[in-house]
Amino acid sequence: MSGFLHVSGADLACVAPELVLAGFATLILLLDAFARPIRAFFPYVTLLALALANLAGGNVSGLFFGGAVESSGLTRFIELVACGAVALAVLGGAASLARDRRNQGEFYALLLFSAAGTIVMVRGVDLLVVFLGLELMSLSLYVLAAWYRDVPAATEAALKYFLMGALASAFFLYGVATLYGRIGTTRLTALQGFSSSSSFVPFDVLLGAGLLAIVAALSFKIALVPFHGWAPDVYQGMTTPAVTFLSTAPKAAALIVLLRLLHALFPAGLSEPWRPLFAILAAVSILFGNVVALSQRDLKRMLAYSGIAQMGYAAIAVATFTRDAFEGVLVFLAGYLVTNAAAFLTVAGLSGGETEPRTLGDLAGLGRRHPVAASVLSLSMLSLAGIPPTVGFIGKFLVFRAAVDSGLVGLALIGVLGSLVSVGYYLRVVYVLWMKEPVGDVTLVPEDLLSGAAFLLTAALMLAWGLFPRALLHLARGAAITLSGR
Amino acid sequence: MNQLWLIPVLPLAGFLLNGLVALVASSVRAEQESGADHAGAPLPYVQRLFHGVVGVGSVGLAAVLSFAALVPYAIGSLHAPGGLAPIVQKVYTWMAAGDYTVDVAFRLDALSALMLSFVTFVGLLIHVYSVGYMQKEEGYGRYFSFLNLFMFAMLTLVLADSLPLLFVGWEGVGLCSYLLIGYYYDKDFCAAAGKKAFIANRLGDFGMVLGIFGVFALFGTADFSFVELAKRQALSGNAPLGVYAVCLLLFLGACGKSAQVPLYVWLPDAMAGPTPVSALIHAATMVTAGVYLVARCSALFVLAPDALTLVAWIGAGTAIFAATIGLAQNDIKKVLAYSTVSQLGYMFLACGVGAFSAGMFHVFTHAFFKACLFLGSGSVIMSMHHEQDMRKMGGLARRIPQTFWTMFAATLAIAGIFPLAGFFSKDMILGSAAASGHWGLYAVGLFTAGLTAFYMFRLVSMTFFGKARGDGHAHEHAHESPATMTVPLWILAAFSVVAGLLGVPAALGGSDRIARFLDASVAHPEIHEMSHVSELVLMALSLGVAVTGLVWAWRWYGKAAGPVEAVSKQAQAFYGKTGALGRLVANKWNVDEGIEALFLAPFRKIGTFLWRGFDALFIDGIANASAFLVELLGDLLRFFTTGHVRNYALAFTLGFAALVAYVWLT
Amino acid sequence: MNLHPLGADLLTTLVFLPTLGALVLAFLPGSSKVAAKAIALVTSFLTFGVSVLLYRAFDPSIGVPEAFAIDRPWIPQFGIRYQLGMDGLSLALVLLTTLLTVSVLLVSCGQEIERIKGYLIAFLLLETGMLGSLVALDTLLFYVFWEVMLVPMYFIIGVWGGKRRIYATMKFFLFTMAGSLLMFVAILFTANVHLHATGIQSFSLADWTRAASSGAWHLAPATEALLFGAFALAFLVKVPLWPLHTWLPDAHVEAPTGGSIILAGVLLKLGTYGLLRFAYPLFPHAAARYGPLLAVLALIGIVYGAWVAAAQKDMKKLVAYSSVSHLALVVLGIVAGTGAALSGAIFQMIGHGLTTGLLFLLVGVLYSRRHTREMADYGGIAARVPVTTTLFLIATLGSIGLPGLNGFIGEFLILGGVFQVSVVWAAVAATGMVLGAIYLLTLVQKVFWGPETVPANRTLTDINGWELAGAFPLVALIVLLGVFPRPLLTLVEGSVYTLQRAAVRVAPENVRPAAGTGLKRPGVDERAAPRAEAAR
Amino acid sequence: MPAGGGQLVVFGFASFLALAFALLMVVQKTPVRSVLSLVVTFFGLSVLAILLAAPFIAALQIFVYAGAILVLFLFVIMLLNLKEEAADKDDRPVQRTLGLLVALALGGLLAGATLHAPVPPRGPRIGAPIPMPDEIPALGRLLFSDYLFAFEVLSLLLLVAAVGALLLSKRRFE
Amino acid sequence: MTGVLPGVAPMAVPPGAFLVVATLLFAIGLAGALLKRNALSIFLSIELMLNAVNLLFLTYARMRGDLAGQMIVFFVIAVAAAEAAVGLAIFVALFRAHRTVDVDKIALLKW
Repeated sequence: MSGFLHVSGADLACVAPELVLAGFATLILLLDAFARPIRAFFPYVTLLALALANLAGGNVSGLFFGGAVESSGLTRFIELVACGAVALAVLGGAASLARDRRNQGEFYALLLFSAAGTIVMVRGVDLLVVFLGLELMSLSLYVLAAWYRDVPAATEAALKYFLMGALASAFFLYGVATLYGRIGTTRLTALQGFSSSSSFVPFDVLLGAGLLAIVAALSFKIALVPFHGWAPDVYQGMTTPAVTFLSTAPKAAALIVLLRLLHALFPAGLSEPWRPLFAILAAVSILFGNVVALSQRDLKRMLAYSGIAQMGYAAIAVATFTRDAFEGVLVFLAGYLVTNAAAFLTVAGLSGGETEPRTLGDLAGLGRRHPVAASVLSLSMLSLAGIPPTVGFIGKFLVFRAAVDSGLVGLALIGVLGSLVSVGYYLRVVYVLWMKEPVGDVTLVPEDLLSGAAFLLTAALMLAWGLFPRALLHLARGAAITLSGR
Repeated sequence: MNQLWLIPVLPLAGFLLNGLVALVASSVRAEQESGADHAGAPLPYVQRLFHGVVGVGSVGLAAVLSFAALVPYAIGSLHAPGGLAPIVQKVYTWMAAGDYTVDVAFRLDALSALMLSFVTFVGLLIHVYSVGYMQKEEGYGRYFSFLNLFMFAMLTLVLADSLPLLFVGWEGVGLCSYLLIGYYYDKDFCAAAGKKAFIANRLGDFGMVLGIFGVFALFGTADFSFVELAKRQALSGNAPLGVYAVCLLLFLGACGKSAQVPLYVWLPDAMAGPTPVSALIHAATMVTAGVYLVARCSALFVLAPDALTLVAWIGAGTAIFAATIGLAQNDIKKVLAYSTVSQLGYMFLACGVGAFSAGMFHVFTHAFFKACLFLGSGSVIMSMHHEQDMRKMGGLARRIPQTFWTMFAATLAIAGIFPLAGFFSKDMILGSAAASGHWGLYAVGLFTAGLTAFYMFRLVSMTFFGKARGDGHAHEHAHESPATMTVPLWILAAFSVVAGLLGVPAALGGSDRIARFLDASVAHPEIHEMSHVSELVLMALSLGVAVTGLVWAWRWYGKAAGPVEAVSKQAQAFYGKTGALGRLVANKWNVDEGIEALFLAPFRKIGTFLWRGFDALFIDGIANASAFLVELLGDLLRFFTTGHVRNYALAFTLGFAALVAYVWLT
Repeated sequence: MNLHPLGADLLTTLVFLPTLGALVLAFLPGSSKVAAKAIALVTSFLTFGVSVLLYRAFDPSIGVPEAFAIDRPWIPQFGIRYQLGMDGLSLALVLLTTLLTVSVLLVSCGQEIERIKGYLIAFLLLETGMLGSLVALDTLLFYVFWEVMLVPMYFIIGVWGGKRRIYATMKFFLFTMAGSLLMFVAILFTANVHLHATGIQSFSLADWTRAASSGAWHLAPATEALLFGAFALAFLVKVPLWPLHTWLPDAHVEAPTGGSIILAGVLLKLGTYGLLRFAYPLFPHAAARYGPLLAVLALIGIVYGAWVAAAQKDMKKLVAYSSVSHLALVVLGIVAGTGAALSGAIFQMIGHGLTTGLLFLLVGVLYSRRHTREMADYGGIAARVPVTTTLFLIATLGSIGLPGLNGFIGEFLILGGVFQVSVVWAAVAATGMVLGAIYLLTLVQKVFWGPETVPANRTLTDINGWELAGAFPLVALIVLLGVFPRPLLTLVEGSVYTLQRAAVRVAPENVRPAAGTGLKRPGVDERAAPRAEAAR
Repeated sequence: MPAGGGQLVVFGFASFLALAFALLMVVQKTPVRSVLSLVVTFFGLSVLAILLAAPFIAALQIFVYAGAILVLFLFVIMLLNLKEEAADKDDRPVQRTLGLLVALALGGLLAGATLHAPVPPRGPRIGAPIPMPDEIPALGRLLFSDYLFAFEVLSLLLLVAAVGALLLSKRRFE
Repeated sequence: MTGVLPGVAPMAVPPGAFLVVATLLFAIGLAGALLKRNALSIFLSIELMLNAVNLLFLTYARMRGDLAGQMIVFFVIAVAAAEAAVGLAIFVALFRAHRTVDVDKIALLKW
């Protein structure tokens, strides 16, 4: 119990990244209100904010604010992921937003807030803080979903995302309440104590239901079958730069929180009903996502379903629940961030603005006109398919390896089967890019400096992490240790 | 002469030289003719000269070398008791892997010396003959390069010291016959005939290869030292069954190469090639390789008597079978072809009864008179402006006397008239057949001798006697061939007269040199000697049969006169006398048709079925179907995303409920 | 053990030189075709040069792939190493690969190809993939290269292919992927087994083989069978063994000339290479138990492939099916496992690469002029294209195993080796000789001989300089290897001996004192002989 | 605060009120009525809150929920002048039945589970003990010590909400 | 769950009763969320669910004599307010774009 209104410098250092992000977000809001002409610079301001946030992070470690939040390898990881996601979203999206005259400051502010929320979510050791982070992240995203609020599709996406999100929040809270009632605390650290301590609560149905309520809520964020319904619609209706963020960082955060909670409850590893349960979730998501993605022609919907499948792979790690698995899934998530962002870069650049759907056909012959963009997109498709030497392969390798090592060979086989199916639609994109004659003249918005940088950055990361994964693995191992306590 | 390898390599060099020049020339010509019609104009004189010189020269040198090698050896071994030891020269190790080590080594012993002698000699003559015969051909250079390649392969075959190396020559000659039969590649039937020849040979080689491995397995080596091992019955683990199998497999190879039933079918078609080729490859040398192989492995064959008997009967069967077909052919070269098949049958008959030296002797004599006959027929055909149908000939004796006389001599020789070459060799075969107590084989052989005499004299009569038939024009311009062709004819004719004297039997006061000479290198199972009297009786008998054949043919065809119809009426008469059998014979017993119907057609049908049916429908069916099903599943499942947020909420809740239920129930 | 003063990184150079070239091409400004071709050619020649250097420096007495070894940590967290090395087997295939790439690039210089820059880049990357998988000794590294190969080939077929190229390339990709993904799981599983058995986390082939041959893994027969199955499947799809072969004809027919050459010349061989390098040494018991099954499939494949080939009307399809038949023979040799059979199998891998590569090259020459592969559209063109005809004939004869050409050596040794194991197998396999003659000679007859029926062929032009330059080395080798096969045989005998030793415990009768194969050389004996004795 | 028996009565009445009007809210077709019936439910809830020794929360319940949020709802409903839901029958029988079933099932299951669950052990206590009758100072202290960070995050949350609401309800872009 | 934890002031009404009421309210809210067609009504139902959860928190807090529960409820109410603001704004925008807030009529994005 920390003192009244007592905040130490360490406390601030711990949450410095959030402070920086929130501060800059507010700054941008003010600038947008009073110095509209400099809108063109908001992307750069945002990037600056992200850079500073990263510099500010990771200087202290341990529990702060009276044990409500922590700073650790894990938070370091999510800081990088969240900021990276925003960065890529901004880099890739600035041009198209400017073209549509939708580059108001709020966009960047909300992205930054959302990133802050994402970080808080993982930083929170108290489930209440986690919930608040979750809400901060979600609220911003609800608004961003309706960014093109005059476009019916956008508002519909916002509606669906919002209603489902609210429902999920209710379930989340129900779960927290139950945990609180049965165990008496909302602190993960304290939970960790409970199962070992003499006052062990027999894991009755109520507690199980409570935990499951939280699992359901988080699975909704992660978009695992059957909690995935919103994803395709929202991806399709939401403005692409925002999707770039939505499809990566929040999922990562939710997954990490899930792992933390489970590890707090089952430090000795998942017990009987839980492991198969997550295995089933993973398997269903992998198969459903891949199979349905196969029948999609709208790029963003396809990517949504592919995302569902990808998160299924990540869920394998939840079922495996060893340190290697944690490590693997973190690498997988980092890779997924870069790869997915790379995919959305081109999609965002496609002409037609947010009012038109982006279909596979729009890519026809892009390989001739924009070889760089097409190459990067192809690369990201290969990475998503898990073909070496891309980071996608490394991620899958680590996850599968962990699964096989802990005897989940069947799950690995299902995953493999899924990737075989996935090759079908990932390569279809490549085929359209390079081997199909263009129908209309679909072009990208002029590749400005930012998006060019984004293309090169993502490509470089996909390959570099695929060829020399040591650094990434090091980061992930640091985070995994926080997660598994070992 | 300690450089045996030079003998085959010289023609090889010739082949490379001729081949490259011919290739360059033809590609230049192709450039010029691009788009235009393809005019088969003869080559410029200089190039022709080059090819001729290189072609003939290389073979000539090889011949000189080989005689320089074999004459001393022959004389030496005739005087040395038990003959000289074979000369073996290793050049380099060809391949060595696992238990298989094969050297490139050449061997000169009685057997190969005998072969060498007539292969190089006849080969040289035919090269010379070709210079004249092919001069108007566009493919002159190609022709000579192939011919040289053939000489290389044949000499390798003869001189090889191991079965694998022999197999190199074996397949090499097969290739050359393929190429040379298909020499007129722009004619469909030539190309087809060449392919047929190669494939039939391959069928034999299938057995040959396995046989070679069998020898490896039996003796641990496949160079001809295994013959000695076999003589000493030094099998690694006495395996009679293995021996039978190996013998039969090797004999299968021999059948393919030497056109024995049932693999003989390719030889008649092989006549599609230029006539000198038929003479050299398909009469004198290559086709006798099978006999050579059996003789070479005789020590092995005698370990499997039953196998030998089979060989004998196959030979006899082929002999009479082919002879019957020969009776009714009207294409002059076809007659000779079938006669060749029949004569080869004789040779195997000889081997089969254990008289390997007799078989080789017949190979030797046959080379001369059959080569002579073919070259003669070539001369006839050329004078008739490429007319091969005997029904359109007749009365050519006066037009082309040299050709006539040489061919007439050869005919008598092959018919086995005393004292020409054929008489002695054939008599030696029949004699040993009788001596070995195979009276059935003897009878067949005897009857075949009669048939031979008949169809050969039929050929001569229809071609040279009587009045000219067909269009007079051809006859007006029928003229004798140039010296490059007639000289070889005369030489060969001479040899067909005297070659037999090498093997005058003791009964006639001779000393049967050939047998003694070969004894060194072929096995000779115990055949109890017959009394000279009975030998003489048998000779008289066979002579009588031959003469009968001649007379008969003369009675039917000798006075053949008048236009084509008359003769064809005579042919009809022949059929009338022989009835349906005759027609069947004239149709070559419908063997080709049978093969087509029984094997080739089903082969093609099944192949197509496997492709369109099994591959395309079944395997790809499964693959494509599964892909399609997954797509379909996707198209169905996507409708779970109804677009109605309430459904999503419901799914969410149901999912939650399901999870709870799962945890509750477990 | 690094044998030679030549830098330890020679292999790295070998593998990544083509990538370097590809990068240079990729960033080459402008669209100067000449410059692109020049760069690609130079790169491939340099790579070939490196491989020749390796050959010169190689000591054939080495039976295990440790020549020019490189061993560095790659992902140390999981014991994955950047481990390269060579033995005769891989060296032979490396030489083949670099040579064929040179030919392909030469040919492509002589023909009109659109978007040639990408074409060249794809081939260079492909070369890296192939070389990498040939020298990689860490199973995961191998898998990486193995998969990397797929992508450029996917593009080559998909972008520069024929009418049904998309179907073909997807089929190729999915068939191969299906196999290799299973292998991927198997690799992970094996690594886990190794970890539990030895406590060492390693993907290194050397460690695995040692453990496997010392029986340290204590695998249950069923498990070993499954693992072997997964590995074998991945490789047999690539080979391809009946009934997994149906992707090959499509891929071949649709692929551009260069693609077909590389596909038939190298990619298929990687399947058999994988069998020899991984599947057999790692799971000898299962290999021995299921050998007969493989043999039966191989025998079916030999006859079946040839038989279907005889029914083809499309030149490329015919050659493709002939590959099915020939590779099945190679697999049979591997299964037989005797010294001769193995040497023959390896020899045949090289030989088939040369002959079939040449065949596809020449078909490509015709195709580039007439844009049809139907035999019926040709006929009687021998007089128009004498040189092409001659080369084609040589390739054909080499392919049907005419003595004196390379095809015979491989066939002869394989059949001989198989004969020692089972006469029946040998007999059935030998029918391939006959059938081969049937369909290939039919091909020659229909295309080059007979009367000139199609008027369009009257303007057919003969093979041009570039193409000839690409074809010549192949022809030369076809003849040379036929007449002097020893260098190649000695190059691989060390590997062969090792392979036999790996199989000794399973089938002792398969190993006889290799007569006169020069294995008495101390280099091998000191390492091999004692164990071989112990095994008996 | 009434004694034990009285408490029971109050509890019964309040909870009945809450449940009944909650049901009413669900079955109501007109949004306005739904909102109003929810107001009643909230009053009931605040009474229960008082019974649970949380008068401050009870007050909040009235002020924030009934007072602010629901009024906001009403305002929006008026703004969009939503009549009662379209007269046509609900065209989604599956959704209806399944939804009803799963809601009932879950309700029953969870309620049952709650009843059967044993009283948990004390376990760790994170907050301060509840001082009765006046807990507000304690709450305040807690809010600005342990929950300080949460409080800050909450402020951000409200800022975002404000910005978002402003943004979304603006008609034009500039 | 009947009764409070040891060392906590006893309750006249067994906490179990409160919990059941809360759970039922949660279920009712859920039913509303699933059955209503008007976006606002759905959101309204969800608000009810939140309140049910609040009641749970309060009850548990009382059972344990632990103030944290009430603290959490305080936050939840605030969050609910924030959500309401954003949500209603979204509905307004939605209505402007679609002229309806009937979720069954809004399905441009599907499959």
